[in-house]
Amino acid sequence: MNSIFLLLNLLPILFLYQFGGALHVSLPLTSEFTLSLIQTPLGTFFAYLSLISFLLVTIAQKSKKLACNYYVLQFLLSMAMLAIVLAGDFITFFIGWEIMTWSSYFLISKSNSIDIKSLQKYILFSLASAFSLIAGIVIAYSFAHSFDFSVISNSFKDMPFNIKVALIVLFSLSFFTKAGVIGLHYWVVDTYSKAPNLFSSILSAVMSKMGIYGLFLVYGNIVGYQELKMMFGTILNGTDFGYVLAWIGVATSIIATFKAITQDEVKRLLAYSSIAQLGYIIAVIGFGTTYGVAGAMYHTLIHTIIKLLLFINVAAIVAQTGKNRFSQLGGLIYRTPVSFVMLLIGIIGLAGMPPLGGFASKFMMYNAAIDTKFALILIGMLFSGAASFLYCYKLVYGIYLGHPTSKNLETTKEVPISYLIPQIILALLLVLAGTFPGAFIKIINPILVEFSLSTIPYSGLGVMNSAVGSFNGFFIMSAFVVFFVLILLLITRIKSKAKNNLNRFDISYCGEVPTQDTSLHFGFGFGTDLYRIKFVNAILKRSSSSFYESLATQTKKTSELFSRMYYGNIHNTMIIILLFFSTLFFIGVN
Amino acid sequence: MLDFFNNTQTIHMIIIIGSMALFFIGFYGIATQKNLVKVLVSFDIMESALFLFFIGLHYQVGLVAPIVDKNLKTFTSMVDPVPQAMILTTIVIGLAVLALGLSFGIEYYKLTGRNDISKMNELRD
Amino acid sequence: MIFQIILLIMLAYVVGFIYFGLYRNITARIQGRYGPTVYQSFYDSIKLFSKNNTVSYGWMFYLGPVIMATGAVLTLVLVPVFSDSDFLRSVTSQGNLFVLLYLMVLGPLGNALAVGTGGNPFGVMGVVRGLTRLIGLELPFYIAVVGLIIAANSSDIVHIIDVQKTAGLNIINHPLLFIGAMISMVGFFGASPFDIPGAPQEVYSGPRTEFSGKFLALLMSQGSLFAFAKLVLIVDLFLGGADSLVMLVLKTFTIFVAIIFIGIVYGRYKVEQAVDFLMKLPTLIAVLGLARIVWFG
Amino acid sequence: MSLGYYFLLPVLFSFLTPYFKKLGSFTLRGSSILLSLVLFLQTVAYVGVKLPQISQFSIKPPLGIAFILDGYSLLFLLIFTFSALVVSFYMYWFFEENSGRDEARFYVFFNMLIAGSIGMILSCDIFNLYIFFEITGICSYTLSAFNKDKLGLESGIKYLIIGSIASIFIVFAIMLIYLQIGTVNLGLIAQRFHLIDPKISVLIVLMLFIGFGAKAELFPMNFWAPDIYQGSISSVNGLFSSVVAKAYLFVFFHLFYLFNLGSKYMLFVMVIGAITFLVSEFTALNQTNVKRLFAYSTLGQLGILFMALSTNSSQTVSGALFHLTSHSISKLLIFLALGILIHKFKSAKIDILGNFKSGFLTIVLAIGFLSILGIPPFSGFVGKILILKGFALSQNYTAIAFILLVSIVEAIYFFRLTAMMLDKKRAKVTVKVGSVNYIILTLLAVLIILFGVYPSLLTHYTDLATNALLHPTNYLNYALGVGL
Repeated sequence: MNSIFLLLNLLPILFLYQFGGALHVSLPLTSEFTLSLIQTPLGTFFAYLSLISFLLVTIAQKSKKLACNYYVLQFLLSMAMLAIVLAGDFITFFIGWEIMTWSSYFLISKSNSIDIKSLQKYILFSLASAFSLIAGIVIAYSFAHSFDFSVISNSFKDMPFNIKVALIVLFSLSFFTKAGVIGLHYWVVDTYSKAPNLFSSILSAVMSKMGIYGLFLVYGNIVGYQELKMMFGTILNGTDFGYVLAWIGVATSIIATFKAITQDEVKRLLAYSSIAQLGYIIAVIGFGTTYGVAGAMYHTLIHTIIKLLLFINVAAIVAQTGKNRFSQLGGLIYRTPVSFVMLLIGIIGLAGMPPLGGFASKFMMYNAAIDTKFALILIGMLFSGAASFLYCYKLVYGIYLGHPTSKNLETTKEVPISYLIPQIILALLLVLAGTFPGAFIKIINPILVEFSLSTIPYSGLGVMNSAVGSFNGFFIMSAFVVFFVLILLLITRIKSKAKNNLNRFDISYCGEVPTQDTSLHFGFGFGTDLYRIKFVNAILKRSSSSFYESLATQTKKTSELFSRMYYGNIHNTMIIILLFFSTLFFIGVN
Repeated sequence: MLDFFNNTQTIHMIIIIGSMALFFIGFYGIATQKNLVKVLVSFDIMESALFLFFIGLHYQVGLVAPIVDKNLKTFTSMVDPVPQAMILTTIVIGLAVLALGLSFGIEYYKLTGRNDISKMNELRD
Repeated sequence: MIFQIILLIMLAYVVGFIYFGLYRNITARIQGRYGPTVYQSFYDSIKLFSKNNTVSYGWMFYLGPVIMATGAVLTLVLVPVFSDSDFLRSVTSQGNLFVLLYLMVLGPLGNALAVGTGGNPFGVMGVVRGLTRLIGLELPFYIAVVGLIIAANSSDIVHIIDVQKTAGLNIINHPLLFIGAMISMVGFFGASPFDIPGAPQEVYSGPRTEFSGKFLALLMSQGSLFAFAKLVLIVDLFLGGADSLVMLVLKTFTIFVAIIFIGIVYGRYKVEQAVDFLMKLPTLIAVLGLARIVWFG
Repeated sequence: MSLGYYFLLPVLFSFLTPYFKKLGSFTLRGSSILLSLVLFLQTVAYVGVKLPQISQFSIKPPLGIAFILDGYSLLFLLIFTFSALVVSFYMYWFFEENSGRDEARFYVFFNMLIAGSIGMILSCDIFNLYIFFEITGICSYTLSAFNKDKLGLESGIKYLIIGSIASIFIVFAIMLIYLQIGTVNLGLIAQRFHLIDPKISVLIVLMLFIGFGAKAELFPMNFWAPDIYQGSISSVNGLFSSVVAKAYLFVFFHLFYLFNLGSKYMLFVMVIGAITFLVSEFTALNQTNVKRLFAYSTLGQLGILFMALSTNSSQTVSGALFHLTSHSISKLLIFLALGILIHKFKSAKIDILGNFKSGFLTIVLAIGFLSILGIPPFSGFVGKILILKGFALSQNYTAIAFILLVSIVEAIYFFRLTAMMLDKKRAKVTVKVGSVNYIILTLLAVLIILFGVYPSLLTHYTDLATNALLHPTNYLNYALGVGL
């Protein structure tokens, strides 16, 4: 079963490759709707991103005994995403969007740990997103009289200003919900953490990117960055619009980072981290400059790689140990060394350290902020980046380092090879992205042309150019490797005896001797004391849940109020009908 | 005096007043009565008022019933037959509904011992 | 180039250790003690290289210090040491200020991994304290750096140095940024009041608890390299760099002494106090400096 | 073939039912299937024929009575006969499972219900329309009381009382019309309606509105509707939802556009529809009985349809008719599938949806839910987007926002049910679906998907229907007997 769907997932990639940018299909649905697929550089980028992610996840699913319908739904989901990114009109886009919504809903429901409340959260937010989208679509239609992207884009300039704003707000809300902007992220964490473990990787790595794709589509293609600038005016070297969006993104990033640090469940941490990383992308996506777009695009790519890697890694560990909390894991480094290295590469990328790809994308975004002189935005991003080191370390420490928390962790075997293959591929990609950041310039330039922005100069595979400085990824990577090897050689040459691999109970423990069931996994829960810092406390104690809970309560109360009318007294019903008639009669006659 | 009553206008006025009165008696009945049988009777009263109203307004002094016999040679001096046909049909329907309602009522009374429509509220959530 | 790199490492090694010795010496004098000789740390490191290490926790424990040292060396070679010479210019032009900012964290990550492998509670405590402190500590420094980059419109350090030649030193042009950066530097050098991770009295040197022998020696050596690199960076950014060895030593020493004197008179903050403090006054100062550049620059 | 057969055949079969019963239950059930099949095939035979078609009985209209089939009624005829076919197949299974029920009684009224509903949509004479209205009414009272228990009888009585009120209003309206214009022919009424004194005309319109609105389950007059659904068996629920309510709705808008009331009463009907939609969807959230729940859902969808059909714009009306068709199919599917579950669990509590185990039922129910919510690629989506598009073209953004917002409320309970079906933690009882049901449910699900992915199949007919509804010139000519 797995192999069949592996091949099936490979087909669209080959298909896309075969067309090589010339795909243009249109299929009349009714006299009014036409489904059309057009391959733009932007769409192609996201198409490859999602298809390859699906392929890798399918490889990882080899070792799981999954039913046929699971694979079918997953394939449907990948096709829906393909429809989204290749859509040439809003109807195709919306159909893809909704199929994505429900097929992912059914996939999430296949998890063992899911409950109705989380499922409801997921689907209601997704539908709210979709309805906001469709509202925007039909409003655009009412002016353009077409669903076609190019037609709407052409007639956008002639719309009244309030309609333009309404359209931008509606579309943004829809895509923000999918990407999990703070305030609209209420569904994200529960869903990511309770979905099937491998599917969480799709949710975080690919599905949230559909929101990003939508934002690119609307800001870059439908509205156009030039038009945004004309509509809202400029501040410093960027647009007002971009500035507001940047603050939304930075707030998302900072808040989610601190929330991530305090989590105990591994996947919840990753979910918050995902929100935070998408916050960066949203922060720079509205700049409307070459480097803003490039930074957002590059970070999209890098975040996809990293989150796939991390979620697959965690899924493998959860499958292998049956534990999903930091307080239940620990000390797996020498039991599952390959997984450890993969996770390590993942978190180095996530923290954005050189020489891996994570740095290159962050560099691009920071440069975009300097380019537009949005200094505080940049500070916010740097600050959230610094705080993200905490959860990165928590991730690697809580799972792999320290001491095992239970007996059976000590006998854990390395995870199955099917989990490792995609991780190794992704880790290699991450290393390559850091070593040859210049390659990305080649990918991004056609997209920049599509958005009618200036392109980035290309000077070699290893060099990442930007407006305010450049760096040579290849040099840094090789210098790192060379120094590392040299120092390693140096240190191994120095002979010194060491007592290897101490017993884990061989530590000082306040003068007491730890017993077999004493947990020696210290510090896995760090970050929970951050509330003592006033600023962080202000973030942590606030939650959007109270708002949504009260909304739910209000809805329920309204429902009870209305249902009190339907209490089945036919006599009163008759009287109401007669009264209604009389009232209308008097109103009508007068 | 009789002439006064033999006037179409007067007859119509009396019929309108009478049928309206009857109608509102029925109206009052369905608004206040909770006994199923009384409600059904009220409906019937309302319907009867309508029939009376309709037939009555189509009667004009000097016209004969629309029955073809040897006295009736032309179609000019007879009452419009359509309302009568309609009312006949409606009466039949009303009767059917009344019978059905009563049969439901009886069955319901047999099962529960109640015929108060405002207490028929077992169908609820 | 390779020769120059070796030269630079040796220079940094020596200067770094001497500064560290001076630091211990000056601290002792202020506290009314004699203290060790200036060269004591240097001797210590040489000695430790030949000692047995008492414990090991496997390969990650082994690699951690190596990663840390790699990070320090890489940082060192990417910072332009001399302003007007071509010394290692081909190397430093491969990176920029952002690369340095992030490289400075790579080393501590390696260390944290090794410490985590050991699982010693004091070690982990130290790492966690360090990471928590980082939330606040980096902030004024980041703001200062961002301000300078925006002022020079380049993240290339050489360019920032060059700008200072015509427009005057950054310490004079942007004093608020300098104050902010210096407060962060106090923490980067592990001086009071921000010496939280390795607080000797509380957490037994924190991250270094379990290290001994050649690992401790490696950690100490990279510490001195790293300290030198950071000093040079500050000199480059605010004091217009140094065109000769004498000027370099002079300028770095001035900065170093300033940091010691700031640090010596304060007691240690708790970690949350430190972050709270850093997020208020120093950040405010730096933001004011930044605002001046962005809006009135 | 004369249109009269639509009425004659069901009546004939109804009267023959006691004879069929003597021949055995198979003949009885088969006869109903045969009847529905014949009616359906007859309707299919009209597809592609030049419309409108007229069948006059003895005297030429406008004096005589006649049946007229135009595009608008053809669409409804297709829905009705198809629903009847599906339900008659379903009842075959139902009586197989529940032997000993009074089958003959069901089939008599079932056949007559079809006759009445079809009569209502074909009749071009308002008094005839009233008679069919009453026939439909009496049959639905009896069918809702098919379970001769307390609940069934209660629902029958309630339905009867409401029906009586509605019929009094309609009779009154017809009488007023006759008094004013002196005719019952729809064509003539339409021609002369503007001649009526405005005050009387308001009264007539109001009475028709109350009469048909109460039956079509509009807001302040629909407090009885959920009770009726709860008290009757689920196949009858399906019929009520997809045939009976739609027939009243048909008449409502047929008269609405024939009498050209659009300009004057559009906003009023739209607001009433919107309130119906809002109140029903919110009320549905709070239900624990599936039948009541889907009754509210039906009310809500009728609310949307009233909103959209009253707009007088061909785009929106066409969308609404598409939505109506898709809703009929989906609701039929849902009620029939629920019938299987209710039969299995002997309960209509909402929990039964969480406690059954059957992949097939889960899939078809999910398809039904998604379709009603208007999610692609199912047929409900096309209807909803066409409606929204229509509103957008008339720049009625309030309606768009309203429909979308309330749809989220609708989604809450639909997805709660879906989540219950998918919830693995509940105790599950395997439910076997018989082959008959398997076929009809698959057929309905396939139709939902088919209309969703290839809407042109249906848009052709909805466009025809819209044209016939909004521009009834041809209809009027035929009704007036011009050129016959």
